[in-house]
Amino acid sequence: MSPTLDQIREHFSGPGLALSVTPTEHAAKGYHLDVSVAPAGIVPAAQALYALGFGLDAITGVDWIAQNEMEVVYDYFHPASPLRIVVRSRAPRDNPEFPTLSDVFPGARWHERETHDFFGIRFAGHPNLIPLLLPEDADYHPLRKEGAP
Amino acid sequence: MKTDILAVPRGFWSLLTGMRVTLSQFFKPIVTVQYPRQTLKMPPRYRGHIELILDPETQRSRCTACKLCERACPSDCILVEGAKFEGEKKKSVTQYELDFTKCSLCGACIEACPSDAIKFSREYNLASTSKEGYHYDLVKRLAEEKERKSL
Amino acid sequence: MSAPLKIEPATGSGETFVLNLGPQHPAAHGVLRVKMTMDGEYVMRAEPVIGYIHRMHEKMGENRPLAHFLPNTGRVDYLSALHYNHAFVGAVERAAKLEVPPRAEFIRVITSELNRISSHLVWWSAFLLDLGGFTPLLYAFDDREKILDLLEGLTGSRLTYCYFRFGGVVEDLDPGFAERTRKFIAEMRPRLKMYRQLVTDNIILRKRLEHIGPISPDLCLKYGATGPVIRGSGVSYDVRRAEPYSVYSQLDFDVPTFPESDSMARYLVRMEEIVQSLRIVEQALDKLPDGPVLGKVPRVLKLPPGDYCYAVEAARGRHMVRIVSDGKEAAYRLKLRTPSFSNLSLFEEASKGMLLADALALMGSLDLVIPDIDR
Amino acid sequence: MSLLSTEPLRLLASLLLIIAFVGLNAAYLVLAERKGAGRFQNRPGPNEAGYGGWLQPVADVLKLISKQIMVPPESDRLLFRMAPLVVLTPAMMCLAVVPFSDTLVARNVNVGLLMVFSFGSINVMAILLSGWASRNKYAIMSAARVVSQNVAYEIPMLLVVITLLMSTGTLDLSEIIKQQAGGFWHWNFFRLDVNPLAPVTFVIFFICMLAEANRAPFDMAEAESELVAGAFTEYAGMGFGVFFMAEYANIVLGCSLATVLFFGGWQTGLGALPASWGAWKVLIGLGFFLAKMYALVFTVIWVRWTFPRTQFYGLLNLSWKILIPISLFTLLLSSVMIKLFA
Repeated sequence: MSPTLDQIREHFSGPGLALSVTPTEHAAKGYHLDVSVAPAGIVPAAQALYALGFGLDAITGVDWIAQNEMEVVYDYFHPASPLRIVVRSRAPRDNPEFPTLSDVFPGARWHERETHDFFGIRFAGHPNLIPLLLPEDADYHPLRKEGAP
Repeated sequence: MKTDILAVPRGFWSLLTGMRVTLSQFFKPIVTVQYPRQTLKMPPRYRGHIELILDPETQRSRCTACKLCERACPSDCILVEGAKFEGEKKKSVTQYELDFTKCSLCGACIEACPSDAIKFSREYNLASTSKEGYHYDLVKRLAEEKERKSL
Repeated sequence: MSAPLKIEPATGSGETFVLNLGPQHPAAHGVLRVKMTMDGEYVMRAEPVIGYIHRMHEKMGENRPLAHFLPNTGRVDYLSALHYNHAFVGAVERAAKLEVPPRAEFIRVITSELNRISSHLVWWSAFLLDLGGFTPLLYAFDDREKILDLLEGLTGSRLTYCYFRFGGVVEDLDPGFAERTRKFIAEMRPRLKMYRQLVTDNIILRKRLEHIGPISPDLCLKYGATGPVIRGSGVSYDVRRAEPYSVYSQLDFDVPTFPESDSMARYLVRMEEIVQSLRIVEQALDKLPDGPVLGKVPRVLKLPPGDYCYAVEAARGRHMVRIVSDGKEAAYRLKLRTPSFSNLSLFEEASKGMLLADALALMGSLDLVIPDIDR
Repeated sequence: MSLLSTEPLRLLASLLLIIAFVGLNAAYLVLAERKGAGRFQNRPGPNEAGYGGWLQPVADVLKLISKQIMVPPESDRLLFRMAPLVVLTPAMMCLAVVPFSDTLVARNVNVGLLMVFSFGSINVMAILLSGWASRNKYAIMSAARVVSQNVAYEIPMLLVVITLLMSTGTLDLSEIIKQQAGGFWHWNFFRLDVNPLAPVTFVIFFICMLAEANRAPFDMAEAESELVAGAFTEYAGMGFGVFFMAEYANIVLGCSLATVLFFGGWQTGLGALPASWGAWKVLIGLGFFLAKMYALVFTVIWVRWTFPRTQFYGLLNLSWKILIPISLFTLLLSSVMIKLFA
């Protein structure tokens, strides 16, 4: 019942789903498949993976100030198979906007609030996007690269 | 229904075994140490704050003030100053300040020291009423240690 | 609070009142605040408010060279510090492709498993303290003291260890460590039998925990709960088996799972894990090869650009360190995926409509360490 | 004349003795509990104040007295101050009826047992009072719990006592003890001819006594992990001290009642003592009574340091679904046995 790597690969190699699908060596990178999708493709990817039995592990924000882009990396794990899937997506740095996953994975609410705290990335449709770890009235985003204190 | 009836005696029996266990502990010896009156010996690798080693032959510290430990410290707690006295090849340490309030006892300084001049001390009751009480001057402590040894 | 908080209308009948559990409260282990909207004794909505001990470890990882972040790893989850050392060190070794001598790997497994046992003992005593039993705490800390003495003799510290280095460990085993550890294992097994008689089989505890706080496997997937929480729901997901790291593939131990998915199942999983960890330490001591304990490491460590992850099975669940490197000396981005964060995130949904005492039993069974949540 | 000259003085002296007994007991039972808890947990318990810690109660009392009693602002002042008194007085008055020895009883009322139970139920009102008066969410929740808990455990206790009364036939405590004279097999605990389940009735009585005093597995009122300090959260200093004294007075009362009803009060259980000893008999009786009582108090401490707290519903289920049916059954069984054989 646990899905196989190529089953996921040919799912993502469908038309218009993913920008690039690169299988990686777990011993070298720590995950088996690295899929990068457009911001719009995040929710369908999550729904597909959830249907296959994957769980959301973590959401990581990365601030690529050189390329003037904000990146968000979604980690998925599967309870029955050792597969680790990484779905990443980029958005322009001055208006970082990603759709929220909280309808598919309620656990994403906290991860997204935290990424919003640290990077200022807005997640459209998030029910309660207020600071999670920073004080309630925090308007600074510590992990942005432009020399935030 | 039958399991409910049996559950009561079995449950009561589990209570009794629990009480038997605590009663058996009641007569066991005390395992705690009356701290201020009795103290425990720290193992050799115990990590107290760092201190300079007194080199037995030269009766001086082996530190050559190369500041490698200062650079290796993640929380910049070490301040080293040295001076080159004439008649000697290498510099010797004149001031060695350790700010123990920020030290996280990771041992990076000891590993970085080329002439292994510092080691962890085995002191643990370091009470003080002010933050300055935790700024240790290791050169002065070394001098005191030398006096104590010479007595 | 300036920001308007959206509280859904209470589903209960009568009017509700908001009860603040924490941040200074005997049941919240550490500075965790839970805003409970209560209807009498029933919890309508328990919203954890976190961030009271947030130290921004991830920013510290970015503005200092890699080696300087090592002491931080022990402070993220101080109860399983060695697991967190292992994750960070493993991520750097995986990125820089450093060679770790086999003896060092075995020492890492031995010390990590001892750390897991000491963490489970702290969980067990704090959990029973929550349920009103005071004595088990003293017995558990008596046993834990033996582990701390073992690790103090070896590493020099008792709680926040900084013993692992890139490419191995700081120092080899101190003389007599193996014998003392075997003696400890021999003494621990009868103590575990005593714990079972005193607490596990106790009818009062059974009534307190059985059918309380059910967490379905699907809920675990939705919230990313791992470790004893997901294994208590019948899913045998253990990072040591799913993504074998270090030398766990050479050791045989089984992953305890209990399908009942209630607080009692999570309790039994952790008690069984102590037994398994004892087995692992015993095998690792038998198979301990000779040789160096620290591999060759370049003086200035620069990681090739890229995104590297390394996951370990910490005491509370899956801990992953992600290092995104751009080739410079410091990590460009350091992500710490901590298990308690996800385990707590399901508390709001899992505790709806429960009694206050049961909601606390559920929170105790999640085994939370607050700095692990806030980072 | 005799009523005027000796009786009031004697009554006053015995009441003072009882108050001293309760006060001293409360102080030194706290020490015994902490020492006992220590020994159960392989640690010494308080041993700094005085040799072996015997001055610890003095230190505790001095600390409690020196603390300022704060009355929370919007609380009900009168009720807040009255609650500690209301909780202590019933315990003391009940002890007035308990016969410590052959002649050592403050006022031997011939409906002693009835008086004990009627005063016993005031204890619940006091905790409800303190919970309500301190206007604190935790306190109100704990007060609500205490009321339902005490109601749930009053019934099995009374049923068990009724079973006992059928065989003793009198409410007078001294009379009950006199019936249990002779060898220890005459004690009601061993009187299987009248009530074959006598040990079971004792266990039920003991459990209900624990629940009445809010002790050990049933300490719902002061469930630290949930309700901080329950109904006494807002009390500081001597206010809290009095609640503490009341708790231990209730334990002493419960244990002495259990000794009187089940273990023959001041009877020595070794047959009648020779008359020649005279005054010594009173002291020996007192010694035996205290020994039995403190054995039961030790069990109360032992139970507290062994078990976790029951869940509130578990507590009520235990009473309504298990204790009451069993006590009803023993009542029936005992009445049948008395009808047929006695």
